Amino acid sequence: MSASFHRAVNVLKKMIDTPIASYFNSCLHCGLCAEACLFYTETGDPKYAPIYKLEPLRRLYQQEYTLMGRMARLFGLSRPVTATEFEDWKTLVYDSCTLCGRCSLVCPTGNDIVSMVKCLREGMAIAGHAPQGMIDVTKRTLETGSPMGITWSALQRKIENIKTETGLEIPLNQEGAEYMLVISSLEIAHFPGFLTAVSKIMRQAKKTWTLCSDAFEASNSGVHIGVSDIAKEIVSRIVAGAEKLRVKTVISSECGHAFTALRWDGPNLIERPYRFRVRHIVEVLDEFRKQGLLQTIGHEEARLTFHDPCQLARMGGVLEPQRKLLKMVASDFVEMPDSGEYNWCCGGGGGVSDNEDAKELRLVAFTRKRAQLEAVNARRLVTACANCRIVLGEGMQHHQMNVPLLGLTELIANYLLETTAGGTE
Amino acid sequence: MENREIEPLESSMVHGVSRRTFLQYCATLASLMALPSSAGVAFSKALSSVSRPPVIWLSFQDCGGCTESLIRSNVPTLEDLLFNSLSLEYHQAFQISAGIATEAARKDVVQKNWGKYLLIVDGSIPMKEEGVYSTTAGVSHYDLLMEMAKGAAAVIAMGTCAVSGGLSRAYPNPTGATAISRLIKDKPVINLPGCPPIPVVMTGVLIYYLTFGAFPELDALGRPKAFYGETVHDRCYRRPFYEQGKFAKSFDDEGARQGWCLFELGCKGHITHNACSTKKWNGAVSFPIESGHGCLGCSEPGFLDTGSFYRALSLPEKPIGHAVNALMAGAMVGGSMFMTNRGFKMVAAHTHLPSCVADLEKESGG
Amino acid sequence: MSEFQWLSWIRGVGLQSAVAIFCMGIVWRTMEIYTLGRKLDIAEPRRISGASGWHTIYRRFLAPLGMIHLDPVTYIGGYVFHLGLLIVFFLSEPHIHLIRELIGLSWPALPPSMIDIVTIVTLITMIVVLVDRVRKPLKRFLSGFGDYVLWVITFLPVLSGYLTVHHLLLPYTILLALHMISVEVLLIVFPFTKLFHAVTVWPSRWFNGNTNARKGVPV
Amino acid sequence: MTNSQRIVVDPITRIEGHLRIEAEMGEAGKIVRASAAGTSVRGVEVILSDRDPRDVWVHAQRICGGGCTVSHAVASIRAVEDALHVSVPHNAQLIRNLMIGTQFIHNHITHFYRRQVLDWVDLLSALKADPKATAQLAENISHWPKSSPGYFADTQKKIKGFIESGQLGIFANGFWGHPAYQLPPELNLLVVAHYLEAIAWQRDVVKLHTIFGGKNPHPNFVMGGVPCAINLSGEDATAVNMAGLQIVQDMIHQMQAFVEQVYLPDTLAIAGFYKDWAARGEGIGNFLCFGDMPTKEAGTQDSFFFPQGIILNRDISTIHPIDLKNATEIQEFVAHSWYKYSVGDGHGLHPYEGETNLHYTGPKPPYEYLDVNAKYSWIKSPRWQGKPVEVGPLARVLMLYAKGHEPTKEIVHDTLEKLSFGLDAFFSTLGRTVARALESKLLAEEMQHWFGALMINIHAGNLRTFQRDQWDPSTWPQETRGVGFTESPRGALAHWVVIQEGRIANYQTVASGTWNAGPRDTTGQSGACEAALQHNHTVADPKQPIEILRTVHSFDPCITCAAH
Repeated sequence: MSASFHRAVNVLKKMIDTPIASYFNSCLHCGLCAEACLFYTETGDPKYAPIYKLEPLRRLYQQEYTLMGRMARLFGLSRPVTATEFEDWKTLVYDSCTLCGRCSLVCPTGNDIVSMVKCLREGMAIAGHAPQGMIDVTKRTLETGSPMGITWSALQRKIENIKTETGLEIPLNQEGAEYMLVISSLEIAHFPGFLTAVSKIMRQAKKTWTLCSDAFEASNSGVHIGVSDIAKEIVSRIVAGAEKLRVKTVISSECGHAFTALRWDGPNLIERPYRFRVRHIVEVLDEFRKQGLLQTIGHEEARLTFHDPCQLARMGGVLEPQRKLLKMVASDFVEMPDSGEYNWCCGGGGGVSDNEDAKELRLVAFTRKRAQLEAVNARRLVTACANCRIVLGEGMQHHQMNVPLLGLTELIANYLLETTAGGTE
Repeated sequence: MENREIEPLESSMVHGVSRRTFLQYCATLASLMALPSSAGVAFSKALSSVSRPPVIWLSFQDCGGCTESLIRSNVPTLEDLLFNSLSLEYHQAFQISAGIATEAARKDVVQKNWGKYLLIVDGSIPMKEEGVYSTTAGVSHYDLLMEMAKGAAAVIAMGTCAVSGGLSRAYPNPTGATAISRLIKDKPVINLPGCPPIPVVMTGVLIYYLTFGAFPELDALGRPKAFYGETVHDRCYRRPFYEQGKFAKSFDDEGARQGWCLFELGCKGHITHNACSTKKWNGAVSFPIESGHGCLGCSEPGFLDTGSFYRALSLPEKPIGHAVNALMAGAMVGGSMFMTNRGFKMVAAHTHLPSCVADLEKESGG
Repeated sequence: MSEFQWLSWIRGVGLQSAVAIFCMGIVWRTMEIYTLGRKLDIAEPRRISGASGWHTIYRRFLAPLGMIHLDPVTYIGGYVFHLGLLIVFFLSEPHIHLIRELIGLSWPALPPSMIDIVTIVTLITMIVVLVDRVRKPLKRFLSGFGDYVLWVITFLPVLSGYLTVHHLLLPYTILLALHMISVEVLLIVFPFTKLFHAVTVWPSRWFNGNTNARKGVPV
Repeated sequence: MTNSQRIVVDPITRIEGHLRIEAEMGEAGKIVRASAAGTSVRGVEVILSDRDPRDVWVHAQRICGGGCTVSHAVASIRAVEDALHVSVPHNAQLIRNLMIGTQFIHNHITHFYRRQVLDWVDLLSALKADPKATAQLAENISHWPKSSPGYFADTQKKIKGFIESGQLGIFANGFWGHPAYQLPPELNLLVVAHYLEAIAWQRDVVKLHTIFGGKNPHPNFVMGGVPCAINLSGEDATAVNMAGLQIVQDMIHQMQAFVEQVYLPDTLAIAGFYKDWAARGEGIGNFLCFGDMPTKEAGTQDSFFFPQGIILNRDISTIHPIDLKNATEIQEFVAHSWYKYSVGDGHGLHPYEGETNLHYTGPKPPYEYLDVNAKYSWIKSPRWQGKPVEVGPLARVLMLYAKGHEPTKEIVHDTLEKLSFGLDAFFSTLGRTVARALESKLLAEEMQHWFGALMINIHAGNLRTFQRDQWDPSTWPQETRGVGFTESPRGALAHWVVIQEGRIANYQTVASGTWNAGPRDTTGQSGACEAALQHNHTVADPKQPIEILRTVHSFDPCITCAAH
């Protein structure tokens, strides 16, 4: 047994807990989790059944933490879990799982499968079976501060551009600001309009806000790849930044996983509560809306639908705000079938979009999204996650669909009362 | 054994039974045992022979009930058997002499009839402590049985005690009481269980043996199929009530008075192989179920150790015991799993080295 | 061993042992599972009404939106046979009689004809569920030897119970013995197989529901 | 004393169970010390432990399947009923009485003819009898219809044929021609004929047990009453219907007829020729009855047919009361019995605290003699206030007589007059035998009354035969104890039970045989049977100890009961 495999088993042993034990003992092999998983529904391949992805973990649990399992192993009645098995499971645990959590929602015995996949990834990664793309992303995050290698100075240049283009001031390292925004480098690279939109909205809402040079990146590939130690290191930067600037609220940008990592995983990773709140930008917008700080004018006339990012909605509990916000600015908002907490994943969450090996499968899985979109025949597709946006774009391109994609924040910003003169985009 | 035949009429007149009645009796016996009518003729010839085949009856750890049951026989009567059909050469409960004279008579009979006599045994044999728990004339009953079995042509284990140990063998079997068939292996042994056996079963088998020199067809437990082939329930006159789900719930409720099925009062008729419901008892006047008490299962091995006589067969033999102990044992196992699992987890936590990005690219090997 | 002794063993030592193993197993397995410990979530919870572990325990009885169409056999079959097992076990006269003997509690029974119908429906449903498991590649893939064995172990008590009540095929006592032994086998394997889900399903749902409820997701 | 002066009679035949007598002989063939040893044991009291109290009557009943098959079941059930305070319905009391009564008469007649009479009657002498004279004799002593010369000639012919066949079987080595046989050939023939008739008679009268209990031997009982439901209208629903009750009535008549016209006349006729046995075989002189046959629902002693009490030293003017639950009254000793007491073998234990630890210390079989100075029997030695007592028909008749029971007084005086004896003659082997016949007659008459009372109840619509109130163990106290007593044909019988948490915690039986055939106790006092043998017995021929048999059989000892 190699040191890394040994360490992997060790970490899994550390992590296996009562809920996991309870879940494994509840499983009936009914296959309903598969019916909820787009990798199974779109391929029909039973190996993509979510619970099957956990086989190594289940066996490890049985062999380590049940008397029957220990005895079986003692008498040679069960094979120990091996490194080869981890290797074999790599495609199941990383390529065909977006941590979307839909399986956890439908399991009739209540098994939280996605939590177990996250657990298993912990071991797989340490054993050296994480996909190279995700390793690279993680490495870049640790080395440069951002998964895409975008440095603070690169961001500063973007900010300069925005200032030049729109005249909007983006505060940097403002101690005592009410809000601190962390953004996904995807947005910096692909959707700079997001930052502009936030600036406009903040201006209209008259809120103090800031970016932090030490902690501008929202996404946390440590959570994706499944290494808590790394995830902790990444989240700690934001915590340090926010606490240094003494902000009240950290706004997670339109990136679902980043929100999950910061909002739900972060305190558990650093093992203490934050001294600030964490809110997704959509939540913040909704708070502004409720306080009447969000004045819009006009409506998007084209039929418009919303893709609920898994981590925002199902895994994040943000279900209503986006709808209320949309209704402010869209006259023909339609819900896709299976919307809200039952929405289907774009197919690229959980680091899958970083994983080149998974691309083909991801595009197959997109069939599900296409069907959803076609069902409502929407002319616009809005979402609130940069990663979803990119994956959806890729998918639509691959599937030769032509539905314009928009971020929710940008859509709102487009209809802000004071920005009408400024034109759209 | 060679029987000198005489005219049946003459013989039957001796004991005051008409020839017609006598032949009718033989035919009835044949039909009782589900034998062809030719067997009835064979019976009548054998029963009329002048030389009566020798039978020796030994009682060990018994209660006397089997002997009493034999005495209750109506067809044939004990008098008929003794005077006309067989020669009861030895039976302590009848023997006129006592002591030395009896012992001498026993030895004499064995010697005279070596290899020919039929040995009937009632009661079990205590095997603990070299058999000190049961002796006659200073001889342990085990030794006595083996001595007497040596010269026997065949052995009948009479009654549940001899067949399977009966009362003496009931838990905890203080004397090591043992069934006859476990001790005698080199002779044909037929088992006639029942506490006591039905008289006609005793006499029927006796007469069959005396006529044909062999035992009738036996089941896996060495019991004649003719009498033990069906369960008491199979032919019970109350069975229709069972089928209708009409059960007496108490011994003198309306159901009991209407003769409803006694299943819920613990009747063991379903699993008891015996002829009570067809042959009935004491001149076919009644049988236990007809008189309101469930079948005790007295012809089945271990019937005294099978839980309550009043608990329906579909219920557990007795209330669940040991549940608390089992829960405690489970708690102990669970507790030790808790300790070891916690230990493993703590070791895993303590030996965990923080992972860094360099760890991710390590190739795992074999 | 005679039929009498066989049945006696089954109603006596066999049953006592099976119940003992069952009791021991339940405690042992429950402790084994629920003493592993879990980390408490320290992220600031989002509290919304209608979301909690308890809600989830209840809510998972219902098929989620759209799912029932994807796998009607599992859902409807599951409902029917679970309900059937419960009705047959708890509402048939012989079982109530048994329970009264054991713990002194009793309640009214359903008429035998109703129990018969439920039993037959249960049996048919279980067969349908089995056929589905064998025919559907997904389920076949997920099923191990144990799944089929456990199907048999669950099916036999119902079947033998029905045959026993109606005196079909075999002598009553053999059927009674088979019925009891099938229940004993069920009791013995119960704590050590997926049948244990009858215990773990409640905490599992609670954990899942609690995790989601903290995030404000009513699942 | 050397062993050559010791007569060993083993087996004692024509009894239930395995009894051995070792008689140490003095001058002129006189028995100076007799030791009675039960040589077979099953450990029933151990077996009965830790069982359901409602079940144990089944096990207890199987202590004896001979003349006590009803008695142990009844004692066991009454013990449990006493412990659980169950009150038995009147009908059940009456049915039990009828069954007990039948058991008495059945046993007494079976005992007399099958087990006892050939000690007094010489089979070979019967061949010399003149059938006509026999018929004459028969008509002189009774109205029994079977008394024609032809009948006796047939019987004689049958016996003759049997003896001439050379296959004597159970009659082989009988002590025929022994000088102790003193009856004229005609009386011998008469009794032999009745010997055969008794076999046929007994097989019929047990039908009473079959109607109520389903079978005999070992009819069924139930705690709280009797299991037989009564239904006069429902044809064949249950055995206790019109037809069944008619059979019961017939059986009572048959019993009365046989007792009055055969058994009692035969007994008295025989007794007339053996008057010397009225001065031999006197027992201890202490007579104990537990009493039985409650005729009221409550089952209290005042309604007993057989009274309870104890007579000491043949003083029938005083009946001492008995308390079966008093720890100092009835105790069992094991000084000469193969048991071990945790408190030491010298002590006596009241049955509630009784112990049954089998502990054999005798010689290793095969053996010739027992060491009668050490332990020598599987029977314990029960004592009342340290005194040995005799139980059985004689004790009961004396008790009835002492209580002034009119019919008893009448029949006793009649008998004494006929035999020209004084009351003292009862304290003997002969007295014991005659008392048995007298008791049968008294009981046969009484049974008609019980049956009448039962029929009155039934016709009044009272069909209650069972009482379920204490059936459920959850109604029982944590710990309770009780004693159930009955009079068995062979004498007083009681079972003591201790019930803890619904199971039998201790079970002790003191049977009639235990009182009568038990060994000596700690202080060397003999049991009744031993004492009787030590009284005025000479054995003419050590190889044919017919004298010993006469006295032993006069007790009708039941050793399966005694040693259990």
